[in-house]
Amino acid sequence: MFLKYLFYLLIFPGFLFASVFGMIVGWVDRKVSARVQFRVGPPFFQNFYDIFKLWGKEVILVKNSPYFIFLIAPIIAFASVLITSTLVGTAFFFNLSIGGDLIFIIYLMMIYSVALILGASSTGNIYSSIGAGREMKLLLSDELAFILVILVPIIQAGYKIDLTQILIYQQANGMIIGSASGIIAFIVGIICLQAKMAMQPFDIAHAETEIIDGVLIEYSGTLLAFWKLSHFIMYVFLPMLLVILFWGGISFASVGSIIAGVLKYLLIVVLMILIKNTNPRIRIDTAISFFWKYASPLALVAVILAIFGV
Amino acid sequence: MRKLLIDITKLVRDKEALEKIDCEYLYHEGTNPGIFSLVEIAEFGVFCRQCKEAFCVDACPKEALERTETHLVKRYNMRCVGCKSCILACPFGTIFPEVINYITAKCDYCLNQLNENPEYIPLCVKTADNDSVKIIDIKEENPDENLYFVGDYMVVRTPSWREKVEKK
Amino acid sequence: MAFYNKIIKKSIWVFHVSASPCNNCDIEILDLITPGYDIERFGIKLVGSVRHADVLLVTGIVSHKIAPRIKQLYEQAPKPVFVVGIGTCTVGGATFKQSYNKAGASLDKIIPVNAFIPGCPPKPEAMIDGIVKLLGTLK
Amino acid sequence: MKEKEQIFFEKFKDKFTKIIKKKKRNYFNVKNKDLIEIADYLFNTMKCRLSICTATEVYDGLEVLYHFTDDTTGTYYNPRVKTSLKNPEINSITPIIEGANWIEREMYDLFGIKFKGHQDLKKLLTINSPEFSEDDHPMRFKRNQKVKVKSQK
Amino acid sequence: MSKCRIPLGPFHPLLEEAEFFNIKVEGEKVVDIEMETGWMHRGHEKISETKTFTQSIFLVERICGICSTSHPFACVNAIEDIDNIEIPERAKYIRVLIGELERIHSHLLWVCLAGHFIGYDTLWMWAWKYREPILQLSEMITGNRNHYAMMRVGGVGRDFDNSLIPKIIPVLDMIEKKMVMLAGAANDDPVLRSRLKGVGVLTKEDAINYCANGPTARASGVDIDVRRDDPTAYEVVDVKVIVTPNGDVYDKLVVRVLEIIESCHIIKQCLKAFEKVQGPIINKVKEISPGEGIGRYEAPRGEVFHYIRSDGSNRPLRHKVRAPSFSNIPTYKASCVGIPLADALITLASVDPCYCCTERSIKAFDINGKKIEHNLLHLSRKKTERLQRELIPKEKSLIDGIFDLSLSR
Ligand code: SF4
Ligand code: SF4
Ligand code: SF4
Ligand code: SF4
Ligand code: SF4
Ligand code: SF4
Ligand code: SF4
Ligand code: SF4
Repeated sequence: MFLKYLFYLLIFPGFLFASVFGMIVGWVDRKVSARVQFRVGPPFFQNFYDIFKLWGKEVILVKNSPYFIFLIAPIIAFASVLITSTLVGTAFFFNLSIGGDLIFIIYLMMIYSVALILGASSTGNIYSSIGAGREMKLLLSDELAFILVILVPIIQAGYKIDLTQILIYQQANGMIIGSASGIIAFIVGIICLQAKMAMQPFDIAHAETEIIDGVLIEYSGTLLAFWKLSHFIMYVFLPMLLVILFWGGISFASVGSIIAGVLKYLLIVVLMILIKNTNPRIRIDTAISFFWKYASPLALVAVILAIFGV
Repeated sequence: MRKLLIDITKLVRDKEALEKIDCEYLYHEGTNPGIFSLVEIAEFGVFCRQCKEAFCVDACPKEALERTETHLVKRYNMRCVGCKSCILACPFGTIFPEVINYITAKCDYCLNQLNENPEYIPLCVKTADNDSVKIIDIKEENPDENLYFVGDYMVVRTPSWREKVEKK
Repeated sequence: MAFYNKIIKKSIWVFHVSASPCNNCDIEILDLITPGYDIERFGIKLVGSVRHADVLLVTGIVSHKIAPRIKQLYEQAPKPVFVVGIGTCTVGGATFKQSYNKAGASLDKIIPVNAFIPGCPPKPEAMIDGIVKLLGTLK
Repeated sequence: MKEKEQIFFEKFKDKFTKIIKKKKRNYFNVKNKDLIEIADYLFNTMKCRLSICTATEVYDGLEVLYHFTDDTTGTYYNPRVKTSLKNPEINSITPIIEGANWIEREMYDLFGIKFKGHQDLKKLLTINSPEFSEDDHPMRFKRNQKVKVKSQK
Repeated sequence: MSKCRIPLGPFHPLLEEAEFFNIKVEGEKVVDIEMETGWMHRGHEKISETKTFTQSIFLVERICGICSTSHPFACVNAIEDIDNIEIPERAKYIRVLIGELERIHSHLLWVCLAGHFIGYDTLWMWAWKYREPILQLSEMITGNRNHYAMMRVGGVGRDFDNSLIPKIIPVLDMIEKKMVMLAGAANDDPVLRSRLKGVGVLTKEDAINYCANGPTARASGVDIDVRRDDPTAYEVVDVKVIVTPNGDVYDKLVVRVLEIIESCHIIKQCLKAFEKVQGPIINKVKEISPGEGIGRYEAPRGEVFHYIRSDGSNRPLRHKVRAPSFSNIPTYKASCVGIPLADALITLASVDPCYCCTERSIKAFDINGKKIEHNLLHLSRKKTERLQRELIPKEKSLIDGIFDLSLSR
């Protein structure tokens, strides 16, 4: 039993699969972006090279900074992302879940952001601290919307907070995205993912041209590799989560259904990449007001609709 | 009338004399002070034979040399590229290689200062060794002492072919 | 190490340092990453923080004021890091040779340089060629 | 259009010396004490724009040439102010023209001309440079450095 | 309340006016901007005194690579102004052609970098894609992609090959079409509009007071354009000056986009003229007499000013150069204070001070100008604490928990 979980964690939906697959999706991102921008784009193995290279580079510690937090933050973030991806992955592929895993996922996602904020503010770099501030504001603004979005399937599935239960409900009653509340929540969900993944228009905390990669500015070598890897893994499980919550997950019943599942996943990824490539970065105050004034109320409407079963 | 005298014989005797002489206009620090342009004008005035069909003019690839109405040869500094073909072409060897430079200097005989203060002594006069450059009062050309006028403000002391031509 | 070198050749993150250039070399560097030349094909990427850099592309005559900053940047970059001097400016100063605000005859008097790419500005093709040649020296 | 120019030259007739008129370019010398009045007239009454000022070191001092351009005709008015080499001082025109701030700082930096009345006169280009100290003015000539002036014979 | 200074730069290439900004912010709001210049100072004016007039033209070309024909243009204008040298008509058309090609690629570059600045990489890449053909045209016409080396005293150095006309026209048509498209897109895209409209307004009074020029001034409603006001080669073509009233970043974009279209029209006029106007392209200039001359040219960023004083030799005695950005940059003070940091950056960029490489070296100063690398961490924590207090007083407990963690390492 223990070995099985270890396998889940390290090999299949966990570390190995998520990293490799994440890097591939990361490549898709770069490739599609490049195609949109009339470029050829990087070769297939580019992200693998990048990560391997970072692994071998020197790690520079910042003078007079709390090394411990600086060192531990990426590892905490990586671990939390890894566990999340395992949770989502097992639900996605094996229909397995531990009780109340959605709560876990929400918390772990938050831990990732908090680790990012901690790591960034431990560097003592002013751009980093601005980045951390922005990350925090962003977290505070998109978190409510995200939780509300997740509430919709929970409510629709009859107040079940397990991913498997939600999947079972969908197998029985059709996809949640088919309902009015479902579709609203799905749209808001994609926007939240955009913010969680720090993609345009919400790459405010990373803003390369304003604050030089913001939060990650001081990280180098292996530690940077951890951050990058965490980011790649998020490519894997966040869209998966949406597929599970709204789109009935994947079924391995037939080849057709497998392809359908993969297509659903890819569609979300490509949608996110396209949003990323057709929008400028917005200001942090615009982002906050966007989430609080439009996205969260919209999600709330979806929740209310869900309560009334629409 | 006060004129600036250049003693070319003395200047030629000492190889480094030219370089030592400084100029009031230090705009172009260190390089090519005005004395070079003085010597150039002097040599075109008194050494050059003023050939009717001048070889130097023909040789110049950039059409920088021209004969003026007074038969003097004049070098136009915007066109000259300092290739020194003219020096090779002249059958009389009258052009000094030192003075035909790509980057040229200009001397205005310190007229600005002299207008305001007739007693003014230009820096080239102050810095020149053994009287090779000085300001003198002179009425007319004196071939016996090898003194020839070039232009309105300059007098040159040097043996010249003009002496023989004029004696004839 | 040989394996690692192979990897690093495939993934070059460049950081662009402009040390009193005329801007043209810089623009031509940007040219490299845009549709015309697109060096992301070779895994070369422009990064914003020197901490992420594998190659420093330096342009311009290094002025007195900027020289200490360049040294600082070089120290801040995680090793191994390569320095490429782009443009004739870095080689010897080009037209600015006589400038009073020029620190050191050439860039390698200030920080170690692995390659120079002369030209004013070098054509993008020349830059790609230069970087590829530099990578070729890695065994 | 021509009139504006004429009125201007009439008005300040006795304050100008050495007027050089070329096509669309007027150069004239003014005294330091008249500078502010003339700049004020050019900027506020004639609505000229201050392009830049040029400081030059000449044999007997420093001079500053102000380039005012009348954009409706494309004419330049260039008052020239002279000052001494030893203690170069000129009245500042920043109280009238905000845009002259950097221009005067640059001249102070490169030539060491002090502008009386400038709010924040510090170096512009070689500020904080390890090579140039506060009294290094790189555009000034190092006069008679290599030359030893002998006594006149 | 602790203010904090964000250092920006100094790796920022802008000729003599390379900058290092100390932006004082309160939270995300800019309260003061200070500039420290001189990083890119190369002493052109001094170097120029050691070069001949012909050489200075190539020296000033290297003042900056973006509008690398504007400085030579103004420089030859200044030299020609000393002696009132006339240039042949065909040379005028060639000068205009090169100048306008440069304006197109420079404005496109601005669009690229503005896109890059607001994080819109697609816009960046697209605009750059359309810029590339212009560079190739330049290479066809002059032999060089950027430093064209075309200007000479008395004319131009290289004749225009009339057989190139059919190759140029389609490129211009393409650019024109794309610019119309871009103007439409900027107008329609709500996100883009929200980033640009009403941001960083420079009023007309400020523009005049700070002696701004070029598109910066024209966007603020100041109707100046050297090409029309004091033409030296441009009298042979019709120039329409584009002026917009608002002075915000959006207007600066509009001015530039419309100017690109106008440049295409001007180039087409030149191309038409080339078929008729033949003849010499350079007048022989033998000597520059002592005197002084002023030359100016409307560079993509504004008026380039050159003052040359000659003593009769072949070197300038004084060569003053004023790049447009020198006048335009101080307008930051008027337009950037009081707006959010993210907006300040695009406003700084909107003046187009060759802003490609700002995001460089790091060093922090406190309000008194002392280095504060040591207590920066402390400051940043304080700031984050303050932010959380301001932002969400209600959820304070949660955040406080997090920060206790970070403080007790
Ligand atoms: S060839 Fe010699 S002598 Fe004859 S004109 Fe020329 S310089 Fe004078
Ligand atoms: S020999 Fe010389 S000086 Fe005599 S006519 Fe011929 S070219 Fe002239
Ligand atoms: S040095 Fe000058 S004048 Fe003599 S041949 Fe050459 S270009 Fe002509
Ligand atoms: S440098 Fe050489 S190639 Fe060039 S003009 Fe002179 S001799 Fe001819
Ligand atoms: S007279 Fe005056 S200008 Fe001529 S060389 Fe002598 S010091 Fe120079
Ligand atoms: S051949 Fe051309 S590019 Fe090369 S050094 Fe000579 S002038 Fe410069
Ligand atoms: S090498 Fe030439 S193009 Fe490059 S920065 Fe120097 S002057 Fe500019
Ligand atoms: S205006 Fe700007 S881009 Fe143009 S030459 Fe000057 S510094 Fe360069």
